[in-house]
Amino acid sequence: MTKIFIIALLINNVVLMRFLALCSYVGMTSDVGQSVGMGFAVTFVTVLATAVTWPLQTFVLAPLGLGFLQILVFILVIASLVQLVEFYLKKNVPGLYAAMGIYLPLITTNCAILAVTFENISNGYNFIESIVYSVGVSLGYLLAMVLLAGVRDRIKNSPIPAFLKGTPILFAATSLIAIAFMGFSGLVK
Amino acid sequence: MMTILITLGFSALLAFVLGALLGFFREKFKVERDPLVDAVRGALPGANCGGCGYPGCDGYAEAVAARRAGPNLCSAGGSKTAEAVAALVGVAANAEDLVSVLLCSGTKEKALDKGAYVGIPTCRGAKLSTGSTKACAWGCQGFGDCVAVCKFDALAMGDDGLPKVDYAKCTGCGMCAEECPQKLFAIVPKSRKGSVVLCSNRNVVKANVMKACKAGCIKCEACVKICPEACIAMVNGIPVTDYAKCTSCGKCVEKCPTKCYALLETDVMGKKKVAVNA
Amino acid sequence: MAVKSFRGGAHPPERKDRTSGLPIEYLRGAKSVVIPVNQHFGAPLQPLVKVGDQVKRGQKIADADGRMTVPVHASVAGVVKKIEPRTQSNNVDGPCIVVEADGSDGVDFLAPLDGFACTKDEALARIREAGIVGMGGAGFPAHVKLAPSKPIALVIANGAECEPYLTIDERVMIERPGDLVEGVALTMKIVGAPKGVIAVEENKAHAVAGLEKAVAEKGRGFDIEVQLLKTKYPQGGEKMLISAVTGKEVPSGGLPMDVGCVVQNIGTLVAMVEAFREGKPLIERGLTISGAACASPKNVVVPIGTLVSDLVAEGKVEVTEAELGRVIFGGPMMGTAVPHYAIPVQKNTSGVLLVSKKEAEHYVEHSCIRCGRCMRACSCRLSPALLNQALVAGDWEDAEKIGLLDCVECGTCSYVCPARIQLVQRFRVGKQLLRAKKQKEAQNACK
Amino acid sequence: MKRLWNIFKAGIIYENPLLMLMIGLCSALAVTTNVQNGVGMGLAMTFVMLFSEVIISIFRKVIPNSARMPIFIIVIAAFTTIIDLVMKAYFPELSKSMGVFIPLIVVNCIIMGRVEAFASKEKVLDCVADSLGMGLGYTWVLVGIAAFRELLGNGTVAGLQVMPAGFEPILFFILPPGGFLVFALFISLNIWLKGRMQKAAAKSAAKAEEVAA
Amino acid sequence: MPANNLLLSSSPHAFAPATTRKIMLAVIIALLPATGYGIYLYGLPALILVIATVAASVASELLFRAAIKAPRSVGDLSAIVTGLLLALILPPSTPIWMAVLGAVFSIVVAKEFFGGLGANPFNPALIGRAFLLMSFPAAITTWHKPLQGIVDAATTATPLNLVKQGASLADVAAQVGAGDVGGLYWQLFLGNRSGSIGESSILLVSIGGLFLLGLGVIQWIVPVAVLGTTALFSWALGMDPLFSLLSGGVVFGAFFMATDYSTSPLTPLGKAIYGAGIGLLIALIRKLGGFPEGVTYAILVMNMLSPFLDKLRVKKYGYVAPKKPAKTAAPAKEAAK
Amino acid sequence: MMKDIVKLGLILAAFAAAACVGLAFVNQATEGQIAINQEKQLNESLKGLFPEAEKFNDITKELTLADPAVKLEAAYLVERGGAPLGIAAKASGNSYGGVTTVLVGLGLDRRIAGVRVLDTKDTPGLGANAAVPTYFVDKTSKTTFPGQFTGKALSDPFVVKEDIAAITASTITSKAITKIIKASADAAGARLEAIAMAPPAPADAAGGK
Repeated sequence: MTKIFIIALLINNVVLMRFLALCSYVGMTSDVGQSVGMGFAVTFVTVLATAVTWPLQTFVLAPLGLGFLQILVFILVIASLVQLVEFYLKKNVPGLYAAMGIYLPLITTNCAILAVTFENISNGYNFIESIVYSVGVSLGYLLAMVLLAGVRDRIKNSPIPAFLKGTPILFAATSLIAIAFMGFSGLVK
Repeated sequence: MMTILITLGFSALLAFVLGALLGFFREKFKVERDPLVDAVRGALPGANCGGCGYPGCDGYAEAVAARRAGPNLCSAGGSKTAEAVAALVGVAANAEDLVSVLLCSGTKEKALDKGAYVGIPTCRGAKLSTGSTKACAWGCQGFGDCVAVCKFDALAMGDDGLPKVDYAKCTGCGMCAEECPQKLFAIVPKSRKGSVVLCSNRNVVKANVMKACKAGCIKCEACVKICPEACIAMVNGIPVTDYAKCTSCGKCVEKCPTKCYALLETDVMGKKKVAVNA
Repeated sequence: MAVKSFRGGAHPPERKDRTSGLPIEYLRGAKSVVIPVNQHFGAPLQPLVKVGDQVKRGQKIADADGRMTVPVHASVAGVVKKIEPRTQSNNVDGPCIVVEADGSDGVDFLAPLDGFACTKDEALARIREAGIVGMGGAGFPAHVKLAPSKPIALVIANGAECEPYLTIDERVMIERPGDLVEGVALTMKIVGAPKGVIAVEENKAHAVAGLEKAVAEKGRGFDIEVQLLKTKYPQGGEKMLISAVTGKEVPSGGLPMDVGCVVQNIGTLVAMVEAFREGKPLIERGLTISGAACASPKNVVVPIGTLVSDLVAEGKVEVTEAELGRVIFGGPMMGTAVPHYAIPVQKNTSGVLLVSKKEAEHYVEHSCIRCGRCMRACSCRLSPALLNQALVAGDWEDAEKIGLLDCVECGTCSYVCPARIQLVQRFRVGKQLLRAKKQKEAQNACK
Repeated sequence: MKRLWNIFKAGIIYENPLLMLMIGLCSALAVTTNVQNGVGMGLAMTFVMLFSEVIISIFRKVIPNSARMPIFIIVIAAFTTIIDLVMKAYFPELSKSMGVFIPLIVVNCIIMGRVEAFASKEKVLDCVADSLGMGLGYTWVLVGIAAFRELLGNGTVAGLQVMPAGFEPILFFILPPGGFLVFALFISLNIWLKGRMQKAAAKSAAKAEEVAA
Repeated sequence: MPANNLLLSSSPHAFAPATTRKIMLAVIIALLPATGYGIYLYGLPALILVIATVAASVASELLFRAAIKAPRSVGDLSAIVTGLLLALILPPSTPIWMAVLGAVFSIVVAKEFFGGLGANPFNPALIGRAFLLMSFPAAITTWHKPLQGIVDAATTATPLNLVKQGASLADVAAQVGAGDVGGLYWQLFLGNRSGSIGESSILLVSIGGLFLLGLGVIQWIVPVAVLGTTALFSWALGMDPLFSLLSGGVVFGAFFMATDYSTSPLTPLGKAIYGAGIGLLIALIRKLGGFPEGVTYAILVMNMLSPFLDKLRVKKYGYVAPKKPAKTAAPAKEAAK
Repeated sequence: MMKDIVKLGLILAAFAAAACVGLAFVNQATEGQIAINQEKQLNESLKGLFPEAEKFNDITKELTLADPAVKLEAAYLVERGGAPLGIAAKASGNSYGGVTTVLVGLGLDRRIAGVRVLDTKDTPGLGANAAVPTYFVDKTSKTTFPGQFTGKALSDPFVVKEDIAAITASTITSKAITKIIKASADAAGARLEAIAMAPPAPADAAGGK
């Protein structure tokens, strides 16, 4: 269990090693607070999505032989889930909504979440393992977001060469963060 | 065949649930908000990719409607979306177009430096630690704080050490006027005609002005005397034109011994290209 | 005696040896003076004389109503020749009254007053009428400082004189310890402080014996102590001095009185004593004239408004013109570089440095290498490197959080910076802009 | 015809989804360790985009505004599933090496963006041009990045040995950090080119103005 | 009489003698003993490697800055420092072209891309080494016995490699011909062992480090924190703490890499946490990770955290805890009235 | 209001139903091919181990692995003409960069008939060389890393850097894969024991080579 978690969090980091969720990674890291909010929102929805999609696959789609509807059903479920959560938070937990809810619309198209729900199935994880995996992946996402936000904060006034300003330097920075993350490889055997 | 039947049943169920949810949401989501937000939101692709730096299309639409964000940040939608959004939020045209005019002619050659300034290359920094890097305490410092603050790319430092206004781009927003530590910019209607003195030196001692700058107003009041309409008066040591009376005859411009007089419509706004290259 | 100090700071080369042994020269024979109308921190004054008027030495020539104003007096007897804008030692052109000495010897001092016998209000009124301001730097009206709204436990005489080159305070401590001690006692009397401290940096330890003797002889029984401090810049900063002497820190945005202290400059104390004893307004002051381009460095007392260029023309100060690279009014760490030396000595001019081209060497700003020297040296324990970064980025919120408004502009960070970044200048601009911004916001909030 | 050509061209260069719009990045980096994957991914994307746009465009008048998002998702998901199944059936190797990234086409911002911004408003033929342009624009960048990474990281292009035998592959380039860096360089190259083009345009415009004056 | 040739500057008008260039020069001097010893151990190939790496660093900085039309900056000597550091943490047998490639990567990607000296968020030399390790894993993990020349016959494993493969300290001692474990410690301290060019002599590296400490170029917090926590966590994870310090590049990293101005936190508390994090990661990677040595990655990982550690600022002079909103709200209301 | 919701629901339902049914058809069309692919893939790799095999019986449930760190994916009893040839086991375990899957064949002689590294997430150029057919641990005999196991007896020590040559600079990968091979071969051996199949005459033993 710890292994699944550490591998998902550090060794096979969803952003840095697996290139998932890059859109929001670039878009939402201009500020550390923002990246933390986004990260926790993703964590929340990923776990929720896993908790819904895993039983759906195991108890509905697979027995009915509807495995081919996986993509369609999962994306619809996640999209509806996000809407539902957004609505619920807005109405009942306005404090949390203010902190997290504004990031929810972005999450529908966050490929990390969809990828996690697919991988839970294809890796053959049981329910608990799936939850652990989804927490690991999404905290890995949060970690990568926060680290890039830190680097961005650090370089925001640097005399970066004109041709690298903007997105290129973010990816160059990500490259170096990924190099540092290579150090975690093999940490869990 | 069985699979297809199951599929049909399943999809019908799915669609029903979705439809119900959707209707439910629509009903519950009736939150009062700026119709402009909805309009902008409608023009956006709805990909919710976050590429704009705002949390989702809704967040961006709100920012645009509140004028906190420009219309061109949606990368998913591309130029078409940008145009549509820009059209929606298009800032209402000013009743009168304004432009910014620099009231200083103290070019590098004409205005003497007071000393060799070393320090941060901004007008404000220079003024704070030296009073003025120029011998003239009112003159343009020439570090281009105004250029840096202009959002419309309408200002550029000329080779002569003075900023040049591109009147095709200037919107008269007044940012430069606010930023300039010497308060050298006047915001005037673009349609204004008449004479203006391109100097802000208020030193009453003629000799001091002459020592400091060859293009300074030396308070000779020749303009006041020559004006056939009697529309020029000295205010706080600087001649001021009454545009209600000024006929733009140009006599004051001709008479001015230090050539710091100019006509707004020709000398200032009319020669933008020449000025930049000069 | 325990040697005290504050946290942070730096040790710029002192260069005091050129003048520290030279007695004060009294150069009172100015032929003409240019007296700036506004020499204090506060509301502007109106001239009380007009061109052509005859004035006496000590005659009030400019004043205004209002708490934060201090009158200005003629420092020579003669005729008002001009009232016009002239460059002042802060590099700004301001109205100045030019008085030409006519050889007459008219004196118009106030009546002597016993500061220890009169009421507090009388004393404060006298201090204001005598035109006394803080003579160390900003020129803060002394009568305002001596009327604090909080109880004062300690009066500190600022004998740190931490700026390189300057030795005038040291000379005053050696030559006039009695007047100085009397000034401390007088201040204690006015603010009702039970204790006084004369704080002296170690490099002036030779003045201590004289001071202690004076305390015994002229202290009138007041509890006055002489305290040695480690030689370190900016020990003479009010806040640093308080924390060095008392260990307490002036709260952010607060004043010395918030920790029960009043800090007075040596020159101010002596001027106060003269204002009571002789009724003599603040019409002359002591200063150090030094720098490598000055062939005759000296400690002098001159009438306020004396042009340094006049001193040079009269041969009282020798300048090696070919060598001259920079003229500084004040010390090298916090003074102002001026474009020439035809500038009058003001109430707050503690020195004029005629710096040689070699000393005036300046450097190009390089990029920050994040060595952290500025943070270790900062006397306010701010993070100049991060503050600079925030200012360059225009991140006002962060700048305020780091403590932009707490910066005392002592210049230590710029001094130690190996990349020669103009930290202090940027902070000065930043403070100005941030204050303006806050004012604007406050206005908007009121609306 | 010219109009269609312009729409097509826009996607390839001026509004290239990866380089200019910088969306749909995830798959672009993940699958570009070799050229085959790049081609496969690019074509799969083009397929899904083409059919989704066409279908949406056909039905654009009957899709109610408030239900458009779920419908778009359904359509895109359907075509993604189709390409996923087809690839599993006929290109098992390719399908395996791209793994989860084929199903993830469904959340690719490019498709969603184009469907919403273009297909829901424009005619079918325009949509064909647009989707092909966007798809090819996506594909060529993918192949370009893949070729670069494969060449330096493995010494081959599309599986063929290109570098001399003595060449020691620089593994960095096929590892994740290399992917990020190569992509950064591609975007910067593009920004640089764009800057130069703008400068040239401005210069010629200025010249024209001068002549006119 | 305005003479307009005088300098008008903002105060202060004086500067301390230390300049960027002098600081970099001090680092170079501090590295010389270790460099010299490395060349003594591995001969001409090591010398050539050092020269090639330094030359490549300087040349790439010059060329890159010329290409982007930025002001020239090699005068600050920082490129030499980067090149030298990179050479010293590479195995002596590294092919020259690889080392040059690594140097170019260090300078161009890790440093100049981010705006040059002081702006780089990651230690350039370490990025260069990680890049090479990643790209050419076999070449960068081939070690040679000291004093036997760079020949195939002299390849060996470093003491850390041996331990990672399960050898006991006594085995290692036998392998390097040090007799007992005590002899091993002494031999490691003096530096007669296989490893990167500049890291092996703890004695000479420490002399360099103490030289920098004495000059005030570096502060003691980071080296002490790194060395202390490495020993502590090594011990906690069941490794020999003294051996952990003496083997590999811990001391070199603690003095020369972890103290890099640009990539380490500025504040004392930040520095302490940063150093402790490095020590913890070194021990973890050595014990559990995929590499026998973890200094490079430990420092790189902590580099990422230094923007956050910078927030742990010292309380400023006269700091007053922010007042509660209720208190400030009341006067505001009064003012509004 | 209600009517609106119903209308929306109907349109959605129409799209969903159309899409799903369409998918069902595509699925039916491809299902067979995908199954064939998977079987073909398995057959190919199994045949690589046992070239003369004709039939593979799934006996996954009958094998138990002693090492909990290694997970058995599948196991087959390989037969030819009704007579068993050996057992093929597909097992996975953690390696350097993640899960590595290996297919191991064990002949009746209790010797390894062959090894295939099916999937690895280890570092390309290093650990991943285990699955590269052109990477040789012994360059002279052109033996690949999995190739060197062929012919090894169960009784051999299976210790990396002793009787097993490691992949350069990838000792961890080498050890991890060796562990998976050893564990699955042991389980297969035990199963052969259990179904009481005596090793045939030594003359046939070379068949796996």
